[in-house]
Amino acid sequence: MIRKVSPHITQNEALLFEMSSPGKKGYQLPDLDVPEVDPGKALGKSAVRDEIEGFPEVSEVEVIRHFTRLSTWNYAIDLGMYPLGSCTMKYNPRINETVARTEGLAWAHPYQPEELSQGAMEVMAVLEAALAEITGMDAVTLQPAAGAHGEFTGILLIRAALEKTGKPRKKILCPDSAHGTNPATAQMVGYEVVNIKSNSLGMVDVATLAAAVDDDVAALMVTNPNTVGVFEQDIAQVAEILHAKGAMLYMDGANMNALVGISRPGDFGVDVMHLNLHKTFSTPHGGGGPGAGAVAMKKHLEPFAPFPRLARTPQDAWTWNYDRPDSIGRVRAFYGNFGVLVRALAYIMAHGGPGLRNATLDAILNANYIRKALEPYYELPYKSPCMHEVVFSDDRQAAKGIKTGDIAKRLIDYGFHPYTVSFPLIVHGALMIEPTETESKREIDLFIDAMKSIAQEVLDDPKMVLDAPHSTRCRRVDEVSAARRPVVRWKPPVQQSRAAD
Amino acid sequence: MIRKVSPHITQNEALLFEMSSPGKKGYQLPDLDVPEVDPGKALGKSAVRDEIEGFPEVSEVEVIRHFTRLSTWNYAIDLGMYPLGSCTMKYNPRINETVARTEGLAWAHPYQPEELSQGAMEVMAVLEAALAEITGMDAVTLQPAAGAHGEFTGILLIRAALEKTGKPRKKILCPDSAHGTNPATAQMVGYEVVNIKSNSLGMVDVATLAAAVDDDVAALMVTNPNTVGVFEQDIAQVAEILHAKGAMLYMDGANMNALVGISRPGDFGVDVMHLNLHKTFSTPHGGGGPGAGAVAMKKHLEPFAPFPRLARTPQDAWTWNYDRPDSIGRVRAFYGNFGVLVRALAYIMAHGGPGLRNATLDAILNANYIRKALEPYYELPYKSPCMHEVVFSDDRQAAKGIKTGDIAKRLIDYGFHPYTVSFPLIVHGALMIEPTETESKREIDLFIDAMKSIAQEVLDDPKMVLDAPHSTRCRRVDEVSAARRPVVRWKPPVQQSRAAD
Amino acid sequence: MRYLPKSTDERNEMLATMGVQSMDDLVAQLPNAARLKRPLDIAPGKSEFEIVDYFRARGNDCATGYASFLGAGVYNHYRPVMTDVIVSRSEFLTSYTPYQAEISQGTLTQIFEFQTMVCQLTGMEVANASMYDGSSAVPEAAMMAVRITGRSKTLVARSLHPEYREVLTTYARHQGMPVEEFGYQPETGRIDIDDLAARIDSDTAAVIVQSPNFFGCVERIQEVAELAHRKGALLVFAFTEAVSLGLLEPPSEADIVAGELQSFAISPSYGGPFAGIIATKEKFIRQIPGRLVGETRDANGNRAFCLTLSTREQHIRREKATSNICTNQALIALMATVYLSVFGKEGLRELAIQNLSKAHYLGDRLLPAFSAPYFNEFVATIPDPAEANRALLGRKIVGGLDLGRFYPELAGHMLLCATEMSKKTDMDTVIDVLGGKS
Amino acid sequence: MRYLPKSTDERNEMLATMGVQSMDDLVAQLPNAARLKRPLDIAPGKSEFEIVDYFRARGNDCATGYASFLGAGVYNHYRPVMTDVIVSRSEFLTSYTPYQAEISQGTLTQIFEFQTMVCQLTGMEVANASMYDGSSAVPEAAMMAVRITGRSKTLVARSLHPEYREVLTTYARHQGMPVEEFGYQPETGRIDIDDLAARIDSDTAAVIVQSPNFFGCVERIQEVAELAHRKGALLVFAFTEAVSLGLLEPPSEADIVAGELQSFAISPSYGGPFAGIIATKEKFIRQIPGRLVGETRDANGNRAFCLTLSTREQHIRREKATSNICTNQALIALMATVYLSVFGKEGLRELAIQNLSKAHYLGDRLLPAFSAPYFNEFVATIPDPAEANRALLGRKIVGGLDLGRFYPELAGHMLLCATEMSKKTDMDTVIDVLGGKS
Ligand SMILES: Cc1ncc(COP(=O)(O)O)c(C=O)c1O
Ligand SMILES: Cc1ncc(COP(=O)(O)O)c(C=O)c1O
Repeated sequence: MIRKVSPHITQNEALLFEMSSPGKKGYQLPDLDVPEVDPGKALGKSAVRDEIEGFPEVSEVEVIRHFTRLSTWNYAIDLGMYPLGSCTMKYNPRINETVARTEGLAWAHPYQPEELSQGAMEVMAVLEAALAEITGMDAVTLQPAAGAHGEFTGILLIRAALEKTGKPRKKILCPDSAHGTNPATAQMVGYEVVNIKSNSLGMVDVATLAAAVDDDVAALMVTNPNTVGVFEQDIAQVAEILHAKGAMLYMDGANMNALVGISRPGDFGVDVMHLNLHKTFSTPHGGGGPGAGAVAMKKHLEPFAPFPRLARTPQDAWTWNYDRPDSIGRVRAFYGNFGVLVRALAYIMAHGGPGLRNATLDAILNANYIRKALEPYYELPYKSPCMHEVVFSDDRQAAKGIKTGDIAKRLIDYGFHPYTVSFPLIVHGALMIEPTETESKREIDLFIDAMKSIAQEVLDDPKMVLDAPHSTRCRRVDEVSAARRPVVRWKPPVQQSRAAD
Repeated sequence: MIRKVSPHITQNEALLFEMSSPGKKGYQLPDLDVPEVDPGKALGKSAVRDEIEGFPEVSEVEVIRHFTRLSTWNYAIDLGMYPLGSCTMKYNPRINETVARTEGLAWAHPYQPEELSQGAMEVMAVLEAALAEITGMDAVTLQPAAGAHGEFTGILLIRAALEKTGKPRKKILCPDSAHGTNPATAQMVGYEVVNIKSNSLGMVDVATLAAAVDDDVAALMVTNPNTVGVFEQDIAQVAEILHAKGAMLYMDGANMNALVGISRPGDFGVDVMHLNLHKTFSTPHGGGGPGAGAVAMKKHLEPFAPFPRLARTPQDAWTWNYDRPDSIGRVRAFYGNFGVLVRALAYIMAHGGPGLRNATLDAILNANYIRKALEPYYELPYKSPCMHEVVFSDDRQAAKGIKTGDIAKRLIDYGFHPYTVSFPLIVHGALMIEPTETESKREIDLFIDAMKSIAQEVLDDPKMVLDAPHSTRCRRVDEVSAARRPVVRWKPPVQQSRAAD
Repeated sequence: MRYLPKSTDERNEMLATMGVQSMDDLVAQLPNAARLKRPLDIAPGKSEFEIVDYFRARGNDCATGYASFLGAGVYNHYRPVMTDVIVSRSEFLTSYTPYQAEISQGTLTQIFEFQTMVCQLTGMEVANASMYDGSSAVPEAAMMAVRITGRSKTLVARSLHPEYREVLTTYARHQGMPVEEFGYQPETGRIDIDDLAARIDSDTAAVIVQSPNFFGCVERIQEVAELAHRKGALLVFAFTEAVSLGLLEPPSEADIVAGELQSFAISPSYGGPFAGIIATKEKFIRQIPGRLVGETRDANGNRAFCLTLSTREQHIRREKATSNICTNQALIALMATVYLSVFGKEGLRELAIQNLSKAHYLGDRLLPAFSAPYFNEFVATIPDPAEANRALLGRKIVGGLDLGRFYPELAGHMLLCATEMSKKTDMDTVIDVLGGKS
Repeated sequence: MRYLPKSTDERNEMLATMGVQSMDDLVAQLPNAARLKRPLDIAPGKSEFEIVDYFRARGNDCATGYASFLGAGVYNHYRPVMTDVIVSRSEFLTSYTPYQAEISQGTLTQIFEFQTMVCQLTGMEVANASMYDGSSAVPEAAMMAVRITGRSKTLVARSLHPEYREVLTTYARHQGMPVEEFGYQPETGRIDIDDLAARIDSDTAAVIVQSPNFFGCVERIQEVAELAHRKGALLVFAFTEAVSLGLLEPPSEADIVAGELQSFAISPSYGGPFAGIIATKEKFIRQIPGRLVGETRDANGNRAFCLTLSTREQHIRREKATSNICTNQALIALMATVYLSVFGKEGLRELAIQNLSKAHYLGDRLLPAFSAPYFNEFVATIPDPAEANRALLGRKIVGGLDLGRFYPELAGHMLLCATEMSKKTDMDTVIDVLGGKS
């Protein structure tokens, strides 16, 4: 029985372009207080464009209705559990949004004088210190814009340090369970990617690793807990093997929500890592960003960090230090996704040290509770104890012709966002479930019920699952034909097109 | 065919009390910076309460989900057309919300020194002047909290002025088309209510009125345009008849959206009137308030206005004048629903004089366009040209057993909020439709289609209409049994109740 | 214009369908005499940018950056971010009164929760969906008492908020409801129960007492209730500081509770909009004014909510209605509901204790003029309150209320309020300037 | 803690179901060496009130109440209220990347509109859903050009934003992509096309030109495009001031457009988050990095949208992906979409003309150092920019950018920007302080 949702009407809506009519306006500008300049005269006639063909012309009320209606077609954390594994879809506190809009911060121009930017710089400095403490690392750069950007920065740091010793090396090792951004990043830094097979526990196999590490290996990129939700038991030894050969250990910190307050990468041998502030630190995901990918590093990598770096003046004020001869350079303009950084610090302040630890424990509690409840119904490919997420496979259901993707779609009918589908790749037909700490027992119990119920449907009524979702305004979407002949922009219907005149 | 909405899932949700668990918290207070006082000691043991039984204990994430989920069960102007006659459900500009939260205004304490309140007082003064200009009246009080409160104030003014002449008189006349608040108000001011029958055009009948006005009549309360959407053609004569007998003309300004910029009550003989700022002037209705019921009056009533009144000091600053010996007194504490006043002024500033007039014309255009389109399908009881709203009756449909209330419920399935049902009382089975100016042609055409389609369904498939709505999360609600044995608060289930221990 | 979703083409198309020549022809029906023949004397429309600028400037003409120790019916409490988040949801902000239950269950469910929480806080059995504010809830409660008892007279404590008393006078004047005041004890600040006893008689419908009263003093409600009931009158309990309900014994002995919820996340906003409530005993439910939401079932048998007992209201009862009140404070009541959900059982108590502690820190050093226990407000003897307040303004502090304004007998006294927002450093400044012992 | 929706009872119940003794037992799996054995050295949790207070104080430590004439890649434009209203909708703010199309049509539809508007503005045929920012979009565009042409070299204008050039250097370093700069004409401020012609060769994959360039000068794109195409290279058109697209001829001759949308309702926010875009010709669609939304049908045959061509992305292609980009700037792109909807066709043009007019009011009185037409920024010759800016600060004005910081050859020059937000009175002050003719 579906207990969590009921069908209700939602408004249909055309595209903005389709509701446009010449002369409708959603704006008004103040009267010009200076003489109006003729664009043709100021810029030259040929430099001035004609009107923007097809561009929308709508009123303010149509704008608010348009986006409000569209919004009702989305699922969201504020509506319910969002157990996307690896994504840490936790509650996004609204205080984050409030403080990010603080006038002096939201309207700070990156080039305004440093003496008029001390507040913004202080926020960054405090956040850097907090993240260093949380990760057990020596220094942090806040410049990268997201996790993948952080990986890029981190691998650049490793390369720069190795180059400094005279040899950048050639290869980066990635476990076969790694997220796709890891190999893609390694490639962008000019490294060859070598995949390392995980062992039967889903972990890095020490022997396999030892065999793979040679003088050409720059680093191993490991995710810990890894993408099957398991803490790498041999992580200290892994680090030793690498370090012994002059290679480094990069940690993908996407799963840091399992560790904050209970374990620090800096203490188990990691040289450099990124954090996804939009995951672990609750800045909202926003339908796909903005994020921030802080990179934490050991002392030996700090000289290579992107410039500018925060520093203190003799007068004890903050200043930007551009004099960083060994720096890898900039990975983006200005100083980072500052607005996201403000949100992350607000989150850290709200929890405080002890609170952060409790959050981690609750995240682990939730994942293990789900694991326990669903183990009788879904195949658990790795039996190692899990941390903040649990990965099942669709083995049993696939036998009946139902894949993880079908179960995911059916979960929508039960009122939940699906888990992460088909990742990590080492689990065939993976169901990757990460509840996070911000789900109530009530919500989790409903999730478990839904998953059990679907398992039963697979046996009793497989078509119901195969054709899901049934209760959404839009039925299963054909992704295959979208890719076959991509239409990625609206065009005016041919009969109306001016081009056709 | 239903073109405007599609069914989609919406989250179910328990009551807050039902999701409570001891020790869950949605708050944190700063640490006390003074010694904590023992309540028993400070107040006496018996003055201190036990814990509040049954009071909710939930976390912040549950709070936001709770209210967000509930919100998705509501219809709203931001979702679509809301053609509630007499309610002027127009677009509520978001700038109103922004400016009402301006720090110095939102945090102004009503007793803070006048020299630190000049901005707030200026806002009120500017609004008073604008409303006086719009209504053609001499003075305005902003103290009343809503339309009915404004009526109360207005009738008190009339009574005070008449008492001043030595005779308060005994009766208030109300057309039978009047809104229920009119007679209810008259009663609260100690007047007997005499209902006046409207003529066949839906208007005040001059002869009937003349016959009814005697020395005991204090005033006529007229709505203009009246509740059938018709401008009272004889309004000037109506005023004359009253004035000739020493009685006054009160105007219910609920329908002022039909007049702003094109006709001023002060110019056609009205002595006093209220405005619903939450209708005509776009402050949001908020699910039932807050409103503001400014009262505009002619000079001769101004001495009786509620105190305090805004005045200028010799130093040209604003001051509150409490020295108003003839005042009716206060109708509420402080100065009025100030936050609503700010919003109304923002609206007036956005439109400006010319814009306000254009808005009125568009409102009239929309109503007449609908009238024209639906006249073939629904009975039009009054053929007089209409202003900003049109009233049909269910005569033709009632013949098939379908009432206005059923058509209204069916309209929900078509994606619209119903029109006003069964009001005004002089139209049997009324469908009172007020589109306002902020509906696009597209939206109105969809409404017309829906109404036509329902008219057809009444013929083809009456049960479909009778059982509507079909597509909402909650089917037709049983209002009769709700009233029979009213349950107006949640109580803990008996088996869990402490009282049962 | 940005609020008008039509192009000129569209207008013309519509006019053409209707066979009307021009927009101006639409108002041909207006009698010539009623026509405005000139443009309104209001400046042309302004951009958003200018409007924001204008109100910012007006805001800056008011007190910003001051600490304040004003209470007197309007309190500075922290507003959790959540409240504005929720009331800004279009679905709450831009909906009408929930007459159409099938598409208003959000608002209806929330009001049901609101009514429940008001009952839990006040110890009453039923509560309405809100009133304009506390000051108009009090006279509505008196009118209720008159209807219930069939008597006419109201006795009101002089320690009820002075502006509430003024509103009561206005409401009562033409309804054949004489209102009489009774005094307070000059030592304790509590009501003078002997004075009340002397005045109460067989025509007394209601006795109105506020607690904490205007001076911040906590009244002994049981005592008053006994006296009133002995004489067949109803006790109307009024409150202006709702946070006190988190700590003080609820007025369960009262017959009607009428109060103001401004303390629950509603900004002072120069005096409004706030939200009043009326709560009472189940047996009086049909006499309660304003909207009520009740639980019921939908056609599928599922729990649902709807407006109920509308036969009390003016739409149906017209001149025989319990009140003329119609639109009132739904969105503000929603703010309060969110606030109470955020604070919850423990939070409200902790909040109240913080208020108590802050006020007593200040009170202990300024010596209250009255001896009765107080919650977060108290009266201090200050020779020249106006002068003292001027001095405080110089320190960026808005001081207390000069009581001489409302109580000539209390000239030379100041009403001071401290809440969880009052910082010790500011209180120390007040103590310093007002010559308290630190 | 308020973000944790569990009571102790509930935790214990869950542990009991699992047969686990205590919360600490949950992490028994951690190797001893990896365990943190002390509490984090981070202060205990703070209340909302304190957090708001803290950031307010930090905000006050920054420039508030100043007029600013800084541009240089970050512009002060008015943010319509609507943008925050929309991005604050929970359904947009708290959703993930729209992988599950059936419950993400809101975001998907909006991105499709965004892509369309970017195409309309830039004259390109396809656009992606966003990039981190303009500075990282430019190297991604260069990488695209390298993939498309099979060549390796990038020629970049010295008048491209200096920090963008730095980012390009970082990205290019290890990808076998030599980057070479070409100059600008010291009189006009436009690119030195002869220098470009001299450097371009058969290994040149991309020529990168910004317009208006870092000095505010409008480039002659057609000319550069012809040169590049003649040599078989692609033209990458970069922009930092998106408002200019409302007025300037779109760069339809370019092959790839990479730019920054910060001007579209995105607050300066000390440099981010902003939103970059990449747009290009249809034929290059499979080389575009980042997310793309495409139109398709659902099982009922209705129009629907979904993420598409994900075979370009790292989830599937891993080390062979077009880029490693994953999470980027969806919500910021939504802001821009709302902004563009509000302004629309006429508004964007009027806005651009206001910018042009304001900048020319200032420029006409300060005499630009370069002769090329400019949009809303220009370079003025100011003997001692640092000194001049200090003087302006005293008048509550943040002046222009001292160009010597990035261009040693332009010491003694200042880059000044005026937008629709620049008030004439402030401009007059600038003119006065900088010794312009008024
Ligand atoms: C394990 C892992 N690594 C890296 C990333 C990339 O992070 P981002 O999306 O912030 O670039 C993700 C998130 O998608 C991830 O789950
Ligand atoms: C004609 C008429 N008069 C009076 C009122 C009462 O106004 P309010 O609800 O603001 O008290 C209304 C609105 O409901 C109305 O439509």
